[in-house]
Amino acid sequence: MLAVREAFNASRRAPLLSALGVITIAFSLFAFGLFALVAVNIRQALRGVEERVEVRAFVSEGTPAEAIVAAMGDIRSFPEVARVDYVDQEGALARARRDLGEFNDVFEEAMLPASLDIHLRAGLGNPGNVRDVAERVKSYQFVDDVRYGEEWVEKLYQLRTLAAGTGLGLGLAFAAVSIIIIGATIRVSVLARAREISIMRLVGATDGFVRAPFLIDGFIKGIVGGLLALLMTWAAYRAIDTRFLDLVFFDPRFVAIGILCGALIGVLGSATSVWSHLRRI
Amino acid sequence: MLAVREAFNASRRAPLLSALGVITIAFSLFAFGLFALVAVNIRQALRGVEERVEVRAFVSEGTPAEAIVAAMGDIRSFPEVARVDYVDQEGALARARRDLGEFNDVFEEAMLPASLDIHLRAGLGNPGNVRDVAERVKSYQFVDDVRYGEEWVEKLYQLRTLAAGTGLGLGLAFAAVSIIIIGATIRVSVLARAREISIMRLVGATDGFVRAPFLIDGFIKGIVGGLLALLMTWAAYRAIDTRFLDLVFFDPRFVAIGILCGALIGVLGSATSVWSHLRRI
Amino acid sequence: MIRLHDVAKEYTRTRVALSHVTCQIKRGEFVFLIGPSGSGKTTILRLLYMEEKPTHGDVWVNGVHSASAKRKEISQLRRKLGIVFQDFRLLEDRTAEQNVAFALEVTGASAATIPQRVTRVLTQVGLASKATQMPRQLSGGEQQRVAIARALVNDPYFLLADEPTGNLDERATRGVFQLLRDINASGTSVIMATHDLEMVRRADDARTIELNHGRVVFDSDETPPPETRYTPLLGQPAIGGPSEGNWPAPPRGKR
Amino acid sequence: MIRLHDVAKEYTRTRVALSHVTCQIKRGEFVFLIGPSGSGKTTILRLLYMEEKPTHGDVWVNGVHSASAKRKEISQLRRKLGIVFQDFRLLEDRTAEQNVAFALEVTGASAATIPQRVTRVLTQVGLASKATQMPRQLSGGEQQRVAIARALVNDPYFLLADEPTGNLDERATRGVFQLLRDINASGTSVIMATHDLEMVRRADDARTIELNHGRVVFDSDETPPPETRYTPLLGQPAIGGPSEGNWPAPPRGKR
Ligand SMILES: Nc1ncnc2c1ncn2[C@@H]1O[C@H](COP(=O)(O)OP(=O)(O)OP(=O)(O)O)[C@@H](O)[C@H]1O
Ligand SMILES: Nc1ncnc2c1ncn2[C@@H]1O[C@H](COP(=O)(O)OP(=O)(O)OP(=O)(O)O)[C@@H](O)[C@H]1O
Ligand SMILES: [Mg+2]
Ligand SMILES: [Mg+2]
Repeated sequence: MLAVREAFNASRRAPLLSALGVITIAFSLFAFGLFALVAVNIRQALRGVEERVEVRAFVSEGTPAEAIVAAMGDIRSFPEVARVDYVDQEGALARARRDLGEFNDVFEEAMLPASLDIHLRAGLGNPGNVRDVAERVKSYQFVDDVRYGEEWVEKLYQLRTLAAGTGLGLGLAFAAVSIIIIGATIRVSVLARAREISIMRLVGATDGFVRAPFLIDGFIKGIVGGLLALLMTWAAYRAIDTRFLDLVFFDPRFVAIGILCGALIGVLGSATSVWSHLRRI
Repeated sequence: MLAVREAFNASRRAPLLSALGVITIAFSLFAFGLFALVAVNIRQALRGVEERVEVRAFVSEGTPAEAIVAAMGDIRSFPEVARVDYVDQEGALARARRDLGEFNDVFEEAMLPASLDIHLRAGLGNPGNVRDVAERVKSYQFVDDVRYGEEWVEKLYQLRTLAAGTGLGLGLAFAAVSIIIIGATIRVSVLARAREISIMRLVGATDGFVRAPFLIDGFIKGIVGGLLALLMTWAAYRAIDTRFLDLVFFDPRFVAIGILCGALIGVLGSATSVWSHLRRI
Repeated sequence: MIRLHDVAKEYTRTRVALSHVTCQIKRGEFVFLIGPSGSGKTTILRLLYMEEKPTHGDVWVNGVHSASAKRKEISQLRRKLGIVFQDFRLLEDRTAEQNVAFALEVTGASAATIPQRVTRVLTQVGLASKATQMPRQLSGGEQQRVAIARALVNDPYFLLADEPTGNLDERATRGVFQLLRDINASGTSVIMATHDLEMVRRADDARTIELNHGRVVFDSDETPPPETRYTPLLGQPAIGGPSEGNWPAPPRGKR
Repeated sequence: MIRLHDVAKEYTRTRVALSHVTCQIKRGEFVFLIGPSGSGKTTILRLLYMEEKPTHGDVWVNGVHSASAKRKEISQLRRKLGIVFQDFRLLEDRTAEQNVAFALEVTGASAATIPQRVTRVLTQVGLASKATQMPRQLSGGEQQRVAIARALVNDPYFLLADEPTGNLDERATRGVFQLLRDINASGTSVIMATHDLEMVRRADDARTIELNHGRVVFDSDETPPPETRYTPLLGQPAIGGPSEGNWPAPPRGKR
């Protein structure tokens, strides 16, 4: 009770320092949030692309329907395979027209072959698996040719790995910088109150009594900073999302964890700063 | 001289606050730099796409070469037009195969028409111009049809506008936040030295005498912060660039301006803080 | 009970603030600590409230031993002390009454009784009308009296007062002195560092310890005084006496 | 030349620190400012070095007029003053000698002569051996002497000293007083607020101005004293006189 009152008093007495602390936490988490948002959306986009990793087996003209149905059953039972679709000649033509608008006219004369389109399970679309499935499908007699964009799959996989790695690296760097700044901010606010703290100790205040208001203060600032960062990140998301890109936002659990991180940063920053200061007086 | 010595002394006496100031400037400019890097590269990418905005006029079979050459001369003189290429039937087939790898086989049977590919000047590829050029080209007798991906051009243009707007908005927001943080940091360091400043005034120091070390201090911190930010941005660029994306970095003039901005932020932040503080004592 | 045994305090190798100080102060005593500027008076008091530890020797205060005291114990000890600092050390961002109340809050005193105890002690030092002013809105003497009030408010076992009347006029000085006598009469030990030799001469029943260059050169409780060849300050006329060089020599450090 | 004309200073509506103060101090005078704690001595000095402006009336110091002085002029003025603050106001992050040197640096004194002038004045106050210590490594009296040295170092036209001997023992007090007499003899006006009535009584050739509740109640240069019905402090026995209530009444504010 007394400590909470003291915490509020301290903030009221040094509004500027308090604001600086909150802004720093908010800003750091915001920068972090923006990058997380980009990362989440790249992952989302890659997942969309990855879902489209498919092996297309062209079927000879005149293959009996039973053979194809049987093969589809077989293929469906491969552990890596999520779905198998049969696309007949008209379907192929329609799709070609849709995909390649500019060359619309070209396809009227052409007869595209029918195909089996095999979608792999999300997460199992790595190059090895794809090649594997392609080999096995090729062994069917009625399959003329198998296409799966060899290099493209390799590239995509590489991209995903690198994106994840880079994202993690950048994220950690940002987190580290945030914690340095926040630590320094709190350190400064402790130093600004160093005289007060030493006087408190001299008239008999225990370390706990001195520390409590700082911890509560840090906690409140962390929460407020976290909420501000959430607000800013959400505003940025809204600004981009509705206009021209389809983005996903964090799910609520992630948001809650983010705000708790803010609180944790606030409390830990305060605790270590006050702690190390008290050790020295 | 005295002021420079004082500036260094002040930093030495409060190493933590100084480090905080430098880190804040560096961090802010780094965040700014990252976004600028993304913006520059999006712009670069869009420029690549924009360069591909072309109007394709399909030429009737059997048109005499002189008519085509004359028309090309005409079209080249349109103010919006950058380049006109003639693509004959074999060229069209080769291009189609290259662009549409998966449908390789399809084109063997098809005969693609020859065309005039008209590239517009960079910056003049807006939907109105494109439509205009298309209309004019259509009036040649030997032109069967004109394609220019109506909706696609519109979309691209919209995208560019929105990307530029959003980038500018985000950039300004970041700059504002940076300046707030930097201002607050310097404000804190002035407050931390408030007693010293008031004593200096009391023993006869003029405002200028008190202010000079702060300004020099701010300038140095700004430069150092700017250099650090450049280093971090460059590291981020290298980390991404070599691995899997072809990025462009800022050109040297932009870098110089960035560092000067750091110095300016440092000096202005110091000046305003000290100024407003001196007004009040 | 306060006990110092062969205490030395060196701030740095060459800055010897105290050496070979041995003495004992019983509960209920009234002790003056005198000596020229820089002789170590403040240093002795800082050892007693354990802001500093001796570089040699031992200090016991109310059962707490300097060498083994934990931070918690030191806090507990200080709550039983009343301290008037030479430079006041008021909390700059609190009013006079909040400063005094703070010394009660840290002891966990019941919140209900605090305001009335604070008001009583501020009235005793003549500052009731300035209770809500901030330290920097008070004159030097007023700040000093807030510091005195803070030291008195928790009815301490020991009162350590470092030059508590340096910024007070004669009438206020008499008032503070009377207050210290009163609190001493009710059982509190008072240890007061002062330059006001008039006051010391007047209170002839009090014990006087004189320091010079960090050594005890006179203790009215001991006969003969530790360094018999030194002419104690108290023996000299107050002012206008023979001028034997205006300034004390710098303390001799171990070289 | 210092001239105050009908000066009043109200910190807030109800806190009247000075009222109706009129006086004039000529070049070369030695003036004691006395009066009980909170009577306005520091406030008068703050008006003279223009840290505060009067809420009513006018102050002229060395040609600078309180009502129209620009910041630059105030800085210029302060370089010609030597000020000893009641709370010392030393720069915490500089050594004793750097503190003293700073007062010379702001005047643009040639860098070559500074060290030697600083050493001389520190020797005068008996602190040559502590020149490189930080303020918080000095005893109260030593800090006070650094403050005095800083005020003396630039050979000021006027020396404003607020209780410059409050933390000094009698011998050091005599030393400082002698220094002030010497500098006064060389032409500097000295205005010294003090509680040390012994010193005032001893220097019977100096002028004495006594304040009470913010008014001038006695001025040894004027006869009869402005408020004739007041018994001046100087007339009373120094200590042990009849106890007419220990504390001065709080100043009457306008309600
Ligand atoms: N933190 C410190 N570091 C180095 N030397 C110090 C420190 N504190 C005090 N001293 C030195 O120790 C000596 C004794 O100081 P102390 O404060 O005990 O004197 P004092 O008797 O209280 O003097 P005064 O009457 O002037 O207050 C002085 O010479 C002083 O310079
Ligand atoms: N900044 C301020 N705000 C409000 N009141 C103030 C302020 N400064 C001083 N006072 C009041 O003005 C009165 C005169 O103060 P001043 O400091 O001039 O007294 P003084 O004569 O120097 O006393 P002392 O001998 O105790 O130093 C005091 O009652 C004080 O409380
Ligand atoms: Mg002392
Ligand atoms: Mg005063």
